[in-house]
Amino acid sequence: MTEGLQSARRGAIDPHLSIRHYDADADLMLLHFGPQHPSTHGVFRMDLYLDGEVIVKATPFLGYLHRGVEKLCEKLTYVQQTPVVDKNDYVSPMINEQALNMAFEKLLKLEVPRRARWLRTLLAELQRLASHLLWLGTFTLDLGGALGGGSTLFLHCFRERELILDLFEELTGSRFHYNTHTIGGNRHDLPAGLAAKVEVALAAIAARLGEYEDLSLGHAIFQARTKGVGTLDSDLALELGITGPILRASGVDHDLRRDAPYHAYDELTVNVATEHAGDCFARASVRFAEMRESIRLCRAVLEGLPEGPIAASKAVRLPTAVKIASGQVYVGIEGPRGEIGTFVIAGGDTPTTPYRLKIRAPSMHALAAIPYVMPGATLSDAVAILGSLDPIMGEVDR
Amino acid sequence: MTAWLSALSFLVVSTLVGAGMLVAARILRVRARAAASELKTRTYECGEEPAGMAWMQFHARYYVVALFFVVFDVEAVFLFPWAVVLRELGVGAFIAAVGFVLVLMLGWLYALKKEALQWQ
Amino acid sequence: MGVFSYWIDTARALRTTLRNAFRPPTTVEFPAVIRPRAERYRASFALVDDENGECACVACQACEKICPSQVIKMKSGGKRESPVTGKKRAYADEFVLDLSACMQCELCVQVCNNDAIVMIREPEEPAYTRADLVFDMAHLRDNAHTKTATWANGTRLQEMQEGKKVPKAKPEPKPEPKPEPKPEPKAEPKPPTEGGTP
Amino acid sequence: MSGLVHGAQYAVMIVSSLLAVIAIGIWFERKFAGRMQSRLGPTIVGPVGLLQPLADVVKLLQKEDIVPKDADRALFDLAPLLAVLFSLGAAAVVPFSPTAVAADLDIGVLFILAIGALMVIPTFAAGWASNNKFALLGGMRAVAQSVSYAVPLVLVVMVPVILSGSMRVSEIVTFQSEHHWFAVWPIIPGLPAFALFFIAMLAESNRIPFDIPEAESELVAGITTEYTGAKFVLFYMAEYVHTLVGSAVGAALFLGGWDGPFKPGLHWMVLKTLLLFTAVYWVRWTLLRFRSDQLMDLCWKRLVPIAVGLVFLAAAWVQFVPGAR
Amino acid sequence: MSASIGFGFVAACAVLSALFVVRVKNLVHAALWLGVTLIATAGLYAMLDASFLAGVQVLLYVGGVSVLMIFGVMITRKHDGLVVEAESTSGPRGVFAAVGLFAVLATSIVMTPELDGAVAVETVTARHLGRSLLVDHVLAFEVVSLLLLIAIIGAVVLARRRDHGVERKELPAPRREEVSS
Repeated sequence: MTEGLQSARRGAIDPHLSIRHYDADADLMLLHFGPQHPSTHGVFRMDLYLDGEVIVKATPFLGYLHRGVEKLCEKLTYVQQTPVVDKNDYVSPMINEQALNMAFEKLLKLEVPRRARWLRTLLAELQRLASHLLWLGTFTLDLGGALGGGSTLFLHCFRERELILDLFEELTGSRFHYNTHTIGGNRHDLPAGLAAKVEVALAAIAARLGEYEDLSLGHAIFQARTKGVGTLDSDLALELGITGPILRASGVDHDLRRDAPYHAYDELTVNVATEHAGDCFARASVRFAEMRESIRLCRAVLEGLPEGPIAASKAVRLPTAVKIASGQVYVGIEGPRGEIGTFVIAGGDTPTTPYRLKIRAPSMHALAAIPYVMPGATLSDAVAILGSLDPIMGEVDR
Repeated sequence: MTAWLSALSFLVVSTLVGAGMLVAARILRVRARAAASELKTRTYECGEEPAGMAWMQFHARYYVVALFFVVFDVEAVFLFPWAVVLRELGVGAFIAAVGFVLVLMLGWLYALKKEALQWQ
Repeated sequence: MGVFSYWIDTARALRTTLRNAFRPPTTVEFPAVIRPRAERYRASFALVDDENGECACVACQACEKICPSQVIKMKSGGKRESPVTGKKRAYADEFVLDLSACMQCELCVQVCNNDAIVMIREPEEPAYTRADLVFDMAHLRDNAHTKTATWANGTRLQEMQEGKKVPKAKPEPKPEPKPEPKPEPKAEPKPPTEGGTP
Repeated sequence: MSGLVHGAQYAVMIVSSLLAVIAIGIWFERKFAGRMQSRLGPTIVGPVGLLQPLADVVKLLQKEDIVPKDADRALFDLAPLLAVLFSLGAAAVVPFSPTAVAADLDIGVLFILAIGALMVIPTFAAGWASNNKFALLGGMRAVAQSVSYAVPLVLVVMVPVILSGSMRVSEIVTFQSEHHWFAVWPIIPGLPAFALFFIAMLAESNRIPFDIPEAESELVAGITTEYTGAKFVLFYMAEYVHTLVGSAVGAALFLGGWDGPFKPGLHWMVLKTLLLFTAVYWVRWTLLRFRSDQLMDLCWKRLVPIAVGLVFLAAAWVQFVPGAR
Repeated sequence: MSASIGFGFVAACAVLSALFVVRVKNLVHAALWLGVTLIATAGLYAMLDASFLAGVQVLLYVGGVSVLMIFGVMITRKHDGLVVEAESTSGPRGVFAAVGLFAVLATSIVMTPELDGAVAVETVTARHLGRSLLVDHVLAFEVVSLLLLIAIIGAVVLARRRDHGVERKELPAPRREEVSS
């Protein structure tokens, strides 16, 4: 057994030290895991130092999907940015739009009409459901393989996610680039009969969640693969700025929907699911509980959806329609992966473009856990851990 | 002997299937016009420059597993003649084999207790 | 116990997959069958004619300016007499839309005061080269005749946000033509800046 | 000499029908998996996609042959050929009907096990010769796995040998048709032994939940990472052949082979083999995969002692149950 | 006639591959050539109608021992960046030993009186083996189990020494300036 492995076992590997500190003779095998690898969830690379199959040190490398979205937003006017940020977290575009527009609204001190806020709540919860469905699918794909049970659950999840995308298509006309939020409200109102269709889709998904449990969470192999794997304690999670289901799985009861309510969450009760183990299984079960909670919240929103206007101001007719002279603001909301935030400094070259726009991506912080949780795990575990962190490289690299 | 010859010809036919496939591919397959570039024949390592050769040292537990396999296979090989004559020989043979395997399972228990069967 | 839980869980999982095997598949065999698209579904573009059979676009450049990816380029032909009605109106001489860079955000449709540019529901416009995805005016006008337009046009989108009219659920085959010629957009009063501190 | 001719005749018949069954089997698997996943499976090539496997093979045969420059060329080329040989080889001693057996060896069971044990050679050779880290990891995992699961496999295969008192596969089948199928009676060593055989067979043919060597979410494509074209086809084929032959062996040793109600014969053997084959794929498209250490634990800590126990139960049955002789 | 051609072929395979085992520089290749030698030997057994022995030979030696060899090669030393190579340093001595062994064996075969002329070969099946093992040589049968037990214990000790017997260097205290690459 090499020194490095012993240190990894003891949890004594310091990710800030060079591998040479532990492995002076370069006995370990360096394996480039990614960027072109089936289970790195996009283009992401980890340099794994392996002793046999056990990881001694893992170094994440980012930036393969960098597209300069923040810089682009500084060049575009406020009203043009919404469709651009859709592509950040490409699994939950709705939440991106909301986080962005809420920041501008806060700068403008704009009151969003009640119906719009409820509508946004509905969209956010549906999006969270869709996002968690995709996570479950890809996570089991990592555990079970594209030519096996993993892909079965993967396609089942996509089948149900499709129902939600169909709803979004009916509402906004698009399955991905929604561009349905605007500064001060929404651009699209519910078409007639959509509320009933939402009910139908929710019922279908709720009925299938039990099946997913049979194939994943409730199955002994899934439990064997995830329990005690990639344990992240709450102190480290907080120190790394990890939020969302991963933090809640480590035992920190924190959810912006309840703790700093926005949208219609102040009028609804949000039950926050937490686990204490902090391992992959805990993260999975937190997300499962969140799916159930999202279904409940969607139903509650549909029940209490108020009538009224859906936007606070006139529809945009010019790119320069919104002007913000100065000011800076940070708005964070609870996305499917944690706190997704927008920090804006207004008052650039022109009053219609921001001086600086920074997006806080929860996945980025989740990836920061990799050097800490990987050592001591096997190559197979690495895949499970990465899947349970649920990184979306689009928002990590932006 | 005859049966062995049949088995031999079966194996030869099996090989011919594979070889035929390779020959068919030689006829059918596309050939690159230019010589294969360095990039094309580079070992795959997720699109990165491969870090060193793959032929590296493995953990000793692989060896231990193979050792256990050999021991248990030898046991099985001794049991096969016993298995075929069990009907004829009666209780004595049964007890002899039970003793034989129990001694071996003692070794198994020892290995279990000393965690030698632990893969990691 | 451990071993038995594997058997029980596996049996349950096998039952689940078998049950799914007897459900109707959700696949739609795409080129042969095209699943119905929502009436707001937005894919490609069309330039709509007005009631006189002329292109409704007056080259006001509102869409060109709002487009975040700057895929629309147009050239104004200036004001001239309409050969049909004899009244003076503005025309667009050239209108080029690069679909390969478009992200279907619908902002151009929303800002069009003449309801000239609309989106259509058929995305089936594949091309072999990127240049083939750059649509000229003729192609866009042709789309208006041969393909189904979405529910949305500028007026409707604006009205929906401003709450003037409850949006109709029923789609109409063609966008409503605008009877009176639109004034030059430059002349239009600037929309109020929404709450911004100038 | 007559043995050679006889063997060659039957080999051609058996091998060609096995390959035909595999072509249909791949189609069936893809359809079945498709339906389990709410998909349609192949539909385009041929009626209801029946020609899809053929189209795939022809497509793959046309692919350019790329050999990595750091590879061990000779072994790299040899490995797929050996894989096909050793996966097909075990079929030589399997009786598909009372007469359709290529080589009725008196040590048939041992022959099957020996050929199965040889399968580690091409697996390792492919992994090592590619000089690819993923391939080597996959190859080493595969060898360790198949060597481990060979132990319970050898032991459970002994159960029908003890019960029937012969190592000749056709005699085992005959014994079953005269008494009961071993998976049915004696139910206590019989059925668990069959279950264990099924598990070990899944592991030996690297099927989920034991598909460690080509765990594509971890090892990209495992030992086949660097293989293209025809050589990949051979590995792909070997995998299916291995499963099919394993199913046939299971049907012969535990399910009574060609025996069946109404009219015993080839059709029963084919039916049982295909049922087992289907079961493998049903499991494959349902379960997730184990981790390599869990696999080893399962084998050495659970399956081996259970298998030893089953051997003694079978021996005790033969010894002490009146009428078993 | 044909039998002797077959014998010649298989024997040549065995001898040639054995030569390769010794002469090939790549250790993995040597291990695989050893597999060929063992298979050829199994072929010889099969030709002698010793079916059981042939099967055991393949199962145990090719499936087990050559895997053991391969694993032995894979774990023995680090060879990052170079092909495993081994050069025999005792060629002449090896030749001498081989010739000597051959001489002894050949002499004893030639001297054996029963081998004069054809001997009726009785086919030995597993059944015969079983009877002789469990009736005539029960004690040996049991002793074999003790031998295997010792082998298991040896393997366990090997596995454990590898993990715990190695002397550990104390790690120096981490220094912050060694920032990761």
